[in-house]
Amino acid sequence: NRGDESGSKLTVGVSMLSMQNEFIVNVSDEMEKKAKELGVELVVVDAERSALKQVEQIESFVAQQVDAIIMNPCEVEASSPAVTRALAANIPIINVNSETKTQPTAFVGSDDVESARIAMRYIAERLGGRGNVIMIHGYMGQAAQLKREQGAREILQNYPGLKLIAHQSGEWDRSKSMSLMENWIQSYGGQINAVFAQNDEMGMGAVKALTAAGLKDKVVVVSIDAIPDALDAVKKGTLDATVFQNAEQQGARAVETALKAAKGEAFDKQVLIPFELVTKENVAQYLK
Amino acid sequence: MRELLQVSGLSKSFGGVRALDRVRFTLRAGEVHALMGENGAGKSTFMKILMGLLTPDAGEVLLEGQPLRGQNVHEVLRRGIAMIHQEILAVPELTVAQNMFLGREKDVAAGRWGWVNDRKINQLAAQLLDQLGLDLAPTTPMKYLSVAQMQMVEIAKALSNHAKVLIMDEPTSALSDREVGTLFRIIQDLKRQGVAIIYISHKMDEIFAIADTITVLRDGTYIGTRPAAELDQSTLIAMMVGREINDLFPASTAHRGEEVLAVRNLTRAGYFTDVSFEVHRGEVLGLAGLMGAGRTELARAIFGLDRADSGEIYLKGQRVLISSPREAIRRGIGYVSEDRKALGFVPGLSVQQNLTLASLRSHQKGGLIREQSERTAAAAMITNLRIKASGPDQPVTYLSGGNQQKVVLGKVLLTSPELIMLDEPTRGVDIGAKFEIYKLINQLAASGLAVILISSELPEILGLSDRVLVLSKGRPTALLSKAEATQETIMQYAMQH
Amino acid sequence: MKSTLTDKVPLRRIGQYGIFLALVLICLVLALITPKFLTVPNLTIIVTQVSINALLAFGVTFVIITGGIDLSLGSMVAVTGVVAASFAHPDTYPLVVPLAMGLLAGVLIGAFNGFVITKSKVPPFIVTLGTMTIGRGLALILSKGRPISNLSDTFNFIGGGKVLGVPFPILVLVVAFVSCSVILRKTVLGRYMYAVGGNEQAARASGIDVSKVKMWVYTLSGGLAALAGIVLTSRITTGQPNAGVGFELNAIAAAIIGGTSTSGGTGTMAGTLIGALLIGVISNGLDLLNVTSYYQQVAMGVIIIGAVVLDSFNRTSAS
Amino acid sequence: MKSTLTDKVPLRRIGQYGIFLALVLICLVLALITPKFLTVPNLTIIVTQVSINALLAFGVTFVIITGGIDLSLGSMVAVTGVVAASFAHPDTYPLVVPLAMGLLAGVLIGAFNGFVITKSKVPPFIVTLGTMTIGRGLALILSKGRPISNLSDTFNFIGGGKVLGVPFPILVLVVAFVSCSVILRKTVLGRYMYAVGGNEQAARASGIDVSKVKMWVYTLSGGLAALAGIVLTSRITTGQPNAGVGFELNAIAAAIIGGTSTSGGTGTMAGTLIGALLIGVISNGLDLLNVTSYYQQVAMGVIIIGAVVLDSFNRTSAS
Ligand SMILES: Nc1ncnc2c1ncn2[C@@H]1O[C@H](COP(=O)(O)OP(=O)(O)OP(=O)(O)O)[C@@H](O)[C@H]1O
Ligand SMILES: Nc1ncnc2c1ncn2[C@@H]1O[C@H](COP(=O)(O)OP(=O)(O)OP(=O)(O)O)[C@@H](O)[C@H]1O
Ligand SMILES: [Mg+2]
Ligand SMILES: [Mg+2]
Repeated sequence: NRGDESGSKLTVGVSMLSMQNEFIVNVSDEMEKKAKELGVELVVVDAERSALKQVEQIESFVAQQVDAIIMNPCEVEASSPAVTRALAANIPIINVNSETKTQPTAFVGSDDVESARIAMRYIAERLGGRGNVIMIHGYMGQAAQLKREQGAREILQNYPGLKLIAHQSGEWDRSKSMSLMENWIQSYGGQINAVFAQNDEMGMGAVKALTAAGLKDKVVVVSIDAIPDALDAVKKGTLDATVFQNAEQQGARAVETALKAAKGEAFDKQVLIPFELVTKENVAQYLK
Repeated sequence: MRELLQVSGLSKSFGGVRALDRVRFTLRAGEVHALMGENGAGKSTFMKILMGLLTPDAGEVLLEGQPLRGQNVHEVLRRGIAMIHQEILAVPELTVAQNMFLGREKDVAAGRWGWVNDRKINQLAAQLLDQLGLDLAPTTPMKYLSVAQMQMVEIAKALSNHAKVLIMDEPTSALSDREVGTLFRIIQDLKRQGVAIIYISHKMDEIFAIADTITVLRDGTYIGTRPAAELDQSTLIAMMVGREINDLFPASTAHRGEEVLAVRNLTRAGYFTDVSFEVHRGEVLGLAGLMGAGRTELARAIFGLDRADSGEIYLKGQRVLISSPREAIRRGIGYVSEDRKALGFVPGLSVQQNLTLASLRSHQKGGLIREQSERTAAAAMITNLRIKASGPDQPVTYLSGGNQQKVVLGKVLLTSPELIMLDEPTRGVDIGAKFEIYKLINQLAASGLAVILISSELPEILGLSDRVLVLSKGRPTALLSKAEATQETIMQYAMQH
Repeated sequence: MKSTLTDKVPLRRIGQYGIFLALVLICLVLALITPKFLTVPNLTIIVTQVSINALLAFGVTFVIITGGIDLSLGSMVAVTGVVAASFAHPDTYPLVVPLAMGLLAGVLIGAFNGFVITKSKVPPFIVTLGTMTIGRGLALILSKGRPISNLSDTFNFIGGGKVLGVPFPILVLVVAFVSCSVILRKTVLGRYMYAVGGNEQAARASGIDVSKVKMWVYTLSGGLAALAGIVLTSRITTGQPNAGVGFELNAIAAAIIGGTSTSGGTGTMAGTLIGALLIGVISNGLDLLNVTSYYQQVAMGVIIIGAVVLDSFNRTSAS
Repeated sequence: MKSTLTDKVPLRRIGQYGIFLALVLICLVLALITPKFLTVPNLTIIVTQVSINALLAFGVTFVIITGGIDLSLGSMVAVTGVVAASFAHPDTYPLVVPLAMGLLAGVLIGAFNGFVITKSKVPPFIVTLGTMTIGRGLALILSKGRPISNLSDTFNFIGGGKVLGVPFPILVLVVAFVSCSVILRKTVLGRYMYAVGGNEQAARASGIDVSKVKMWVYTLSGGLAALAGIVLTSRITTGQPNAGVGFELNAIAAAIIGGTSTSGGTGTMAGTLIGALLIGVISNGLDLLNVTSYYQQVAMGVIIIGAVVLDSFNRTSAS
């Protein structure tokens, strides 16, 4: 409302989970695009996966009296104080992509738990409900890792025939997960029927290791994010499936919502953008 | 006299090295007991065991009848034994006063709430420094002191302990005669108070000046104990070395040739001023002066380690600007530092690698070291200088002081210098090795090198130099010919303002 | 000749605070470029944000002065945070329990570091790198890999509350700074730290129990890391098992920027505080100027190197 | 007395390889527990996985021998990987171009490190910590924060191909090991590295151009980091701007475990290789045994500390 009265550009502070993550960078780019279109000034900062840093960044935004804040939370609990601080200063704060425990002004995104459910359900179907599954975690203890694990385990529980024979952290990293998979191939070899990697980077690493060992044909690999590399792999058939999150929608809707909130206009308190399973059949529509 | 300390059957090995083998020793109150032996005889090891710094393999140590074994340094200090260590053990970042009372703050200067009372420490330090005639602020950081000043502080530190037994392991190695005089006066005082002193030195004249009793070690074994009055220099040397050394300063056969180095009005503010001299082939130029006279700084400036503020340096008539040791070496200047630990050798490298370090470029092809060539050069130097080492691959750290000194000298000689500057070349070196280094200096001069000899031991200067340049507080006060140079004249000019 | 020695001391003092001048310079530049910088709320935020890194940096300053290093700081932050959080749920224990347990955890890990380092000859780098990994594992085990939330308001006051308008973390910082300075400059222990780092042999020959001093510094480092862990946990109102990753490097950087030498024997708490503030101010300034994330990293590195280069030239010319 | 000194050298040698015994011991235990460990494919995989860390560790061994440190390794891996990947798309440039450009990037960053360290008095820790941040920023800027994929098959052969059944990274490792050993043990430069690290002042007084030696080691470290970056990029067939985070600590750990002292002047390439293998074997073994993630970290830390403690006691008793 302040910005509107003075006639100058509105400023929106944005704190992103990690600008080293391709999907997050995409969301951020879409936000910039939308902001330009709407004539809003964005101040984008990178929390580098640290909730503390994120809280501090929001504190700085509050001190600078921005008109609205968009936060892509690092953690459910630990990023909550940021929401509290913003609300206490009467600055609207919009969570994008994932949630915090404290209710923000509005939420734009999708439920990470759901993405893992989609992925694991696909595995269950491919294996006909029977087989040995391996899970590669993200960085242990982070919100995305916890939620994706939760979703995967929910589905596993519904399929008693699916056995989780091993799971380790690949730290969201392609080379780590590749080494991990190489070692697992040594210990489990032909027993592995499917791999669920909590993001595409790690999924690609697993695919590399399996291909090198000549096992890719026998193992189903599914991951999440639908980064271009993964889409390519799905097209080629090396990666069996990935789960698409709509970066464009998330980014654009977040900026729109922030703007409306700042101007005091009506807005949706919750904008849910669904995940979509990407397989060889429908990959063409996601490839740009 | 009362027996303070009784030692029997003391043995200590380092890995395979038997540093001490069933050594016995008795110390009486009020005596100065000299402990003599060649480099590596085991003297320092013995003393470190007394202090609780090393654990012996076997043997018994009684202090006033009570066993001393298995105690830590702190306890030993409390029971009244203090030591001036051979290598200077200073904490560079702490002040003089803080160094002097290190480890005893609670005893001498407990402040409120267990804090250290630095004002008290500074007062106490100032008193002691004054007593030693040392013109030093107690608050000066130790790192700004010269080696000599540090050694005096170490002495003050040991004295401040008010110990019953005072161990002095080569306390005068970095001191010039004036400080040595002060130290000797203090030793006499302590004797009168009944303090027993164990005195280790390689300087014969000191031993005969102050020692009451002399014990000799050789290769870690006990050779004998005699009253000093019953011994003369050659008997003592024979006990130590196992052979006789007669004429310590062999006659020189060198001829003075063309001029190699000329220095004109060289000045480095605060260190030396307006120094001019020249050195010729085949000549040994002695540089004499008191501690802090600026001799080391002068040599460092010539060698390119420090920069002079003004003045000129000529090499064989040509004006040169030397900005780094690299350049100095290329131009045929060699420098053997007084501080062999800091500037002389690289402890981790072997004897051979240290020897060839400065001349390695002449043993390489395309960057690869020609091992045969390197080995030959090193072997020749080991033979020529009679370096006592188990082999060229022995780490230089395990060598005795004298042999380390020879390695540093060998390193410089392998760069084929035309001028060599030797700064305190016999510091901490035993009598046998000293003799060999003296012979070597003469040989170097005879082979046509120009030699600058910096030494705080006047006999050395007098015995080896063809001419003597005397510095006082950084200013040249006299250039004496061999005939003019006597102990008295040199001292007179050295103290002149 | 002696007079030149005494003259040198004040010059040295200025040299020592060259990094302070660098800090002032950077602040001036920022104040000129952006009006948002030199405001009370912004400065308050900077100091609050700096507090955690400063607490860690104080601890590691002790360690580095003795010639050691502590890479386990970040993991200790996580472990102690998780431990404290486990006891900090509302209506369970009084506030003192989570605090005591968190501190205990830090002190124990620190003491373990000290114990291994003094009893074996293993370099501190390896020991604390090991504890870094172990600590991270412990934090995850204790929390079962999940953030521990729902903490009491009294506990959350530590990180989020204010006393007379001053954020509580700043008060913690001030108290810690004063205490650490006193330990270092006024006590026998502090003196011994310099001695051990400056010349370990000399310290031993002076009858100093070198192992005891080392035990102390690693334990102190653990205790301060626990304090940092508690402040952090309270600030984000969650015990986060993956908190503090990489904190050790920032803390060590603050100490070294502030003039503590990795070879031991030198360093002051004031210097370390300035080092931590420098990092905090640069980071805040780059955010205020809206420098893009990637370029921020480049700028951060360049400015830090630049500041220390400035300091080092200052020092060289002063001595 | 002299003869006994010669006796000591072989003893010292064994002491030096105490860590080798630790490695053998761990391998034996693993072979006994799980039959999957001692198989040709598994051992091949271990060595392949170790190659990247070993390349970095070789470089940092040079640096540490001269008494320095290099924290920018991980970031250099990222930058060089991104640079190489940018030139490695199919049907664009011949293979030599991405390789040359990657190496050039590493060498330039390394030389920058060396330049700042020798020209100013800034501690290597700060300079390379700065370059670590700068490098990460550069990698993100160059790649716009996105992985660079679609690389040519010839390029991907480096990380994924085999020659006579031997994975190519192992060949790179062997060549690098031999070259680095030769540099360290057979060349004038190698000798000078030991001299500079062992006693910098003495090195200078011996006419060694200390700055030049330091320039060399940081540049070598950059070059080897580039090699590691290229192998990694090719192995995962993508230039990742966020690759290599934390790699520097593992590389430094390998060097120190292998007997390189952080105070400079000692170290061998064989020791470093053993150190890297030790870390690799433990990590592989824990995966094979399917130790739960959290406990893996604890076990990793404990075993590494344990191995080095064993080694240090071995050394002490030998000397
Ligand atoms: N820490 C050590 N490790 C291995 N050998 C040692 C150690 N300390 C001393 N030695 C060896 O023990 C022997 C005795 O050494 P010590 O220092 O006691 O001799 P010293 O009589 O004091 O000689 P100097 O007159 O040169 O000071 C020497 O051979 C020396 O190399
Ligand atoms: N780093 C330094 N900082 C301040 N003063 C110094 C420093 N190094 C040396 N000095 C002082 O410079 C003066 C000259 O020292 P120098 O070592 O050249 O004397 P010297 O004649 O060689 O005496 P010595 O016999 O002690 O070697 C001394 O007073 C010394 O205290
Ligand atoms: Mg001795
Ligand atoms: Mg001198």
